[in-house]
Amino acid sequence: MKEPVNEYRLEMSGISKSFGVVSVLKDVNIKVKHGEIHALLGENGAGKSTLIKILSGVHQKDSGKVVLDGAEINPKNTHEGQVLGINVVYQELSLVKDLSVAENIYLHKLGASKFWMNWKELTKNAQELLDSLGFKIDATATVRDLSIVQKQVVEIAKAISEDTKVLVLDEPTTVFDPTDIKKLFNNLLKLKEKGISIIYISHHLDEIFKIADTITVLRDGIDTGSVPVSKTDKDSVIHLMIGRELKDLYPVRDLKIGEEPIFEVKNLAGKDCIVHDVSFSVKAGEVVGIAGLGGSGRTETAKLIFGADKKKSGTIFLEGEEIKINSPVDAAGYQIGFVSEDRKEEGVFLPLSIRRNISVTSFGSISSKLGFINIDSEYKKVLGLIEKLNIKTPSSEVNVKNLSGGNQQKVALAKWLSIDSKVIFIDEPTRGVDVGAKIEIYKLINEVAKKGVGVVVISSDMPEIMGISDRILVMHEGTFYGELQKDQFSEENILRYSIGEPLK
Amino acid sequence: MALTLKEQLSSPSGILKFLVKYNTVFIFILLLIFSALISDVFFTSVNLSNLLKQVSGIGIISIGMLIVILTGGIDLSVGSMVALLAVTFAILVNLVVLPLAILITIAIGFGLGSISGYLVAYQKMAPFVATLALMTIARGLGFIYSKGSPITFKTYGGLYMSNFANNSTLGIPNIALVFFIIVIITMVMLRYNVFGRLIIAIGSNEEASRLSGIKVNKYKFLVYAISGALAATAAIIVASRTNLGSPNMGMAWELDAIAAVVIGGASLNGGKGTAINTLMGVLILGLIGNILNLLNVPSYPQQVVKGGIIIFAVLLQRFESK
Amino acid sequence: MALTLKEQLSSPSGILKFLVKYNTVFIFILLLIFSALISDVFFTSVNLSNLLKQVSGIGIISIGMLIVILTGGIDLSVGSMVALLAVTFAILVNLVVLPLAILITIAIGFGLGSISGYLVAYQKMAPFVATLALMTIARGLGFIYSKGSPITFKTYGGLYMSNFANNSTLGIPNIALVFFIIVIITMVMLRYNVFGRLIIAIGSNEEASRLSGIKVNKYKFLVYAISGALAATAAIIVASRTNLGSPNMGMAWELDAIAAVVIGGASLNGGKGTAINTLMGVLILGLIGNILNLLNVPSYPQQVVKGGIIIFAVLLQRFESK
Amino acid sequence: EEIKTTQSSGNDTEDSGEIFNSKLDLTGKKIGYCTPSLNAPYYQALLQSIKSTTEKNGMEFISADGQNDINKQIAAVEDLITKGVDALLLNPKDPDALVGVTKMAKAAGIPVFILDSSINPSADFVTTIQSNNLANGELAGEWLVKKMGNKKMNIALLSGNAGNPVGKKRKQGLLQGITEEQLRTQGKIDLNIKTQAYTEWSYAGGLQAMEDILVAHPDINVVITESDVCVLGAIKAIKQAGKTNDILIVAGADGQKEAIKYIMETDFYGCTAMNSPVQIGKNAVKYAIEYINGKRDFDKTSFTAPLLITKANAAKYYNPKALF
Ligand SMILES: Nc1ncnc2c1ncn2[C@@H]1O[C@H](COP(=O)(O)OP(=O)(O)OP(=O)(O)O)[C@@H](O)[C@H]1O
Ligand SMILES: Nc1ncnc2c1ncn2[C@@H]1O[C@H](COP(=O)(O)OP(=O)(O)OP(=O)(O)O)[C@@H](O)[C@H]1O
Ligand SMILES: O[C@@H]1[C@H](O)[C@H](O)CO[C@H]1O
Ligand SMILES: [Mg+2]
Ligand SMILES: [Mg+2]
Repeated sequence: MKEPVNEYRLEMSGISKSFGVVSVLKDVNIKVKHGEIHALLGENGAGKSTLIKILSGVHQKDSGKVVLDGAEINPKNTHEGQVLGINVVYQELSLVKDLSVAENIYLHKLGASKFWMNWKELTKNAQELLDSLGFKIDATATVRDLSIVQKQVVEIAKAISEDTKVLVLDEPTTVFDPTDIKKLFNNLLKLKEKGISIIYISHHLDEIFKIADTITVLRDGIDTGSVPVSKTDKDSVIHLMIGRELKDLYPVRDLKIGEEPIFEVKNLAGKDCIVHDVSFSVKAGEVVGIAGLGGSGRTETAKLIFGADKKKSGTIFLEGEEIKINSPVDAAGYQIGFVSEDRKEEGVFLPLSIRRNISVTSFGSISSKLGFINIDSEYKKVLGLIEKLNIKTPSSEVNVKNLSGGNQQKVALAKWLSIDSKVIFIDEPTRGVDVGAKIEIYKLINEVAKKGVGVVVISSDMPEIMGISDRILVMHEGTFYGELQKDQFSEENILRYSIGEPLK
Repeated sequence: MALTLKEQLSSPSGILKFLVKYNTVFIFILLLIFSALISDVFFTSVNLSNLLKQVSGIGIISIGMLIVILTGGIDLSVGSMVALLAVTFAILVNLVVLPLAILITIAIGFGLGSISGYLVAYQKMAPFVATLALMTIARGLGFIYSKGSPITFKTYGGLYMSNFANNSTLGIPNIALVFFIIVIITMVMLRYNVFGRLIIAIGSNEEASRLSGIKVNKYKFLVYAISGALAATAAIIVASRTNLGSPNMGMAWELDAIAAVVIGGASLNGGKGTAINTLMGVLILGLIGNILNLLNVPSYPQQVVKGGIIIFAVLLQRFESK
Repeated sequence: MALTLKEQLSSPSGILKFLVKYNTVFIFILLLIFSALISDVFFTSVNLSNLLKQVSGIGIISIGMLIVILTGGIDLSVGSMVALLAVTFAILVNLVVLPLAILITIAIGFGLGSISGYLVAYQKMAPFVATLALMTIARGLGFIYSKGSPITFKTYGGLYMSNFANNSTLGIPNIALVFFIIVIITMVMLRYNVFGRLIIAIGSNEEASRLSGIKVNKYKFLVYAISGALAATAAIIVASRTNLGSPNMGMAWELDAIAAVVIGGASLNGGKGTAINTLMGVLILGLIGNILNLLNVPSYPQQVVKGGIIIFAVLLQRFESK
Repeated sequence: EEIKTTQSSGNDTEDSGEIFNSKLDLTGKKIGYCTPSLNAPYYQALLQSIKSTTEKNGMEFISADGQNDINKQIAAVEDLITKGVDALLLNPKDPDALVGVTKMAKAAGIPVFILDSSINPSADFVTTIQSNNLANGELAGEWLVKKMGNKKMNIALLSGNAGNPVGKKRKQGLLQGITEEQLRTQGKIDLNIKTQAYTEWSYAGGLQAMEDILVAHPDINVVITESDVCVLGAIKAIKQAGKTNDILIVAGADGQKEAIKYIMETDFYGCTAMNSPVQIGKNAVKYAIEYINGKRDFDKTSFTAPLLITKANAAKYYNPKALF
């Protein structure tokens, strides 16, 4: 490796940015060395993604300076950023669904390339790249047909397909299970060895302490300085982020769980998916966790139950009586709720305001017989939830697409957690949510359970699922391989069941 | 923290937002002023009342088109429906008492719209194809039932409707009042009624709506049925204005209606659009035709100028919303 | 790995995929067989060659429509463009040598399409409005240049074109050959050419395409320009078939073209659609008209039946793709 | 060019069939008719007349519709030829564009009769059967000048659709009638057409056009038109403006029953000229039968007689039950 001329590969200094009257970044500084993994942390809405987008050319800064390898740069668009060697995996998936995996990976090259497609070479290179990452994805598949995990992998492959100087990953692991995360980290370490500078954004502090060299914390658009990972610990980072100590991340589960199952599924199987022989029950007030590896069928199980996908067989009981669910409408009619893991496509209404998003599931309580909405009640309810979930926004009328990722997730949750349900399925409840807000969400889940609701939480986040569940079901290849009681909770046990092995 | 509507309006950025949201209103006012300046007869009450009468029919179907477009669909059948339903109304008005004739016509409109709605919502047909098929079918039926000739109103009920359609109340043509009432109901519905909220939600993210337990199919079905009922209302109005129902009515009106909705800033992808802006779109299109007629622009160049003004108006709108 | 057609067909799930992807082909074959059974003159070479001649003009603009729709746009101007460009070609063929007349006509088509392209790509106008404006303008210009009357071919060049347009090569009408060549070029382009892949990318996710450094505006501009050039080609063909250019040509063809593309399974949201399926859409629509004429169905009921068959064909397609 | 004229009989009866002499047995013979569109009552009436006459005479009737599109009409004729007919009656949407298919018909051994509209003389056809649009227009124009005398005329012209050749002929006729009569009786031409508007041959189109005209040109006192249909809707606007006493309507065609009724009952609808679809249809079938029977010496044009309908003779041509 050639000895670098400048100490820092990248220096961003005095960066400020406002959207209209909202000031998002104020005089932010960050410096990244060659071959460094630099963690960028902060609460939801602190300005992390915005800073990255300025670096890559999506947004233009209002003031400040960006220096790459000693030369000032000003990318006007992401293409210019790419040419300069800045590649980003954005927080929101942005793939072209009607093209193949291979084309997506090399999309930026297609734009610049000659006349004819070289399908053979394109596919070969893409497949080699994907294989080298250790994920099993067919490069000729159409992106539309991939799972969300696979899509995320394609995003990562896309970013490293080019020779890159600075690689930015904005919350790349929110849909990953522990094995996927391990694979990703191995890849990042390889890139680091090659001297590539990596900026890594995540709300999983464990990850950060595993992989990062340096940490920069943003708070309300102001940077609080950078520290080497070795010189700090989790608690002080949290303190920097939210300005206070965090005692217990997971609320104490001291509530009474009902005797009888409120909800029961027997021998469920899906028509066009891997789910088969799924049986389980949830008691009133119980929080049941579903763990498993990516692609094991957790999401599909929830969707089957909710009526979003077609069942092949299976019976469902609610409060002891058999019910038929053929569509989400039926499910909602039985007061069953479902929060999707894919908030952009299935969770929120991006072009609509926060108020209109949240109200969608709860018109019953705020409207008259003829469907006229009591706007005062609506505001009251929505403002209450914004406050309770600490959604960072200037008003309830802001369109959800202008919220930060974590705040969008809170909106998706608010929609379901605010109404009276009997059972609720939450798929990856805290995707992209900061530690502070996670607590609020866990509290809310707890409160909901306290009301006698049966809660089913699907999560790839090990500490999370162990922290909030009363019982964990572990999925393996489309069916539950085993069940863990509270005293059996451990990462090892979950992983063993996940890969289809008995406990030691 | 969150502001109420009033607070939002009173802040400077609130006014800006208001301007952006209703910029079509300003384009319309601009065109209005311009028209008044270049033609001395434009701003006479007779002409303004003519203008209102001329746009009411298309205006009413544009509102139906708006709610269909809000769900992300499209209804190409409305023009032909106007023809078929005008014929239907003319037949009925000569057969049964007026209120019944009106009722049955609107019911038939609702029923025909339901067919499109059924095909789109429950058979998952592309709205363009389903309503195109219905467009052909409705026009064909119109010709069949009328035997190709206009059917004239012959009864007292017909006479009553014809008087109603050509007279004014408080200076505003009655049929324009009907149109305005429909606009106001739609405005209220889209803002304050669950139905309106849900169709906007469906148009902005159908999958999320489905997973929110919204009866997506039911609402998609309903908007086409309502569009059909509004086409019936428009048909009654245009038939009454000419005293007859002809299978040639409403030719290509679907295009005008879509244009009005889109000029009113709605997105054909759904989820975006307001009744007031659609009203403006309707008035802008009507005004362009009217002023060119008043200025005696010959027909061939008139089409060219009309296209030019549409482009100009929409560019202006873009400029304002920047 | 990309499989060849043969490989795809040799695996059972491959066959299923193929069936789903090209289900429009099967609908067409079904209609073909059905038509041959109920009319004894249908499967005569004269009739088949008529059918091909009848659809070639609309077919060519449908291909232009397809590539516009793939980007998520729409081009309402094509019908009027055919009129204006047929007039243009008739004027030119009487003025300059034939190759030059063809070249200039296509160039003008490209230029007019560029105006829509410019408005959509660079001025961010809604495609529906921009091309609607151009539709009006083009029709108006057609009337102005022709003074409202058809312009007849008078020169040897015109005669040559007229012969070309009405004759066949190897049993296939020449103009159908032109159409087929355009279909094949488009097929190849959409699969093996960078331009083709990029317009699919844009229609599928415009924002993501932009973020990947694709010159989105350039490609959006280009598809409208190409659609214009194809409208010119269609205009030359239909003018040559009739020996004249008339401003009344191509009335409402835009609707037929969109219908053909959508019946061919394309999505109006962009990103989805193939040339072969569009070809099928064109043939299906043409065949319906042809067989109804042959079966002596009177005109009014014919429209009703036509609508019914469209619904039926599309439902069948849905059924197959399940 | 020789012109043959038959007497107009008007739109007398609903059932317009009439049996013609034929030496040959006509059963099994097919008459094909291609209409440019069916979007006008006139075309519908014409089709019905041909149909009932054909069937009355024991033949089979086949029709095809050009759907108001030159290319679709060509397709429709091609399909008729494919089906095989013994005579093809063609109402061409365009005088030049349909020339090709007449040749195609000839090659298939099918005689072509042009009706209602005209076709380029280079086409292969037996004869053209139509009303004399030019002469009819002239009669109406003359009548107008006679009626108005020296009074200053401010004229609005309501046309059908842009580029329609039949409309153009009638307009020429009207203007010729006016100017000729002025020259003859006043020795000068005072032609003051203040505006023209297209109505798309529709009631609603006429209504809207007239509303705008009355605003822009309040001094209009004469409306001339290419067809009754263009002005029937406009009357609403005139009534609405309270100008029925100030405006005189003169139509160059068609003798539609609603128009005749106005002529009988009011003073503002001055006259119209007979363009009887019933008569044209009957004649067309009659010529086709003659052709089938071996007659070949047809005149190139067979006009129905020019005929002006005014208050004086309106009652004679009024039939409330007529299709048109
Ligand atoms: N296009 C925009 N218009 C208006 N405000 C915006 C826009 N984009 C971001 N914001 C606001 O800027 C702030 C910072 O957002 P950003 O996405 O950078 O946060 P983040 O730190 O990445 O948060 P998260 O952890 O939730 O992803 C938020 O308050 C957000 O609402
Ligand atoms: N990482 C992966 N590797 C391979 N296949 C996968 C992967 N992720 C998803 N799949 C596919 O998705 C299907 C199950 O997806 P589902 O979304 O239900 O799983 P999950 O357990 O919820 O995982 P996650 O939501 O983390 O993707 C499987 O049939 C599998 O083909
Ligand atoms: O005279 C007729 C009618 O007026 C019709 O409406 C248009 O075409 C003409 O031939
Ligand atoms: Mg972010
Ligand atoms: Mg999942």
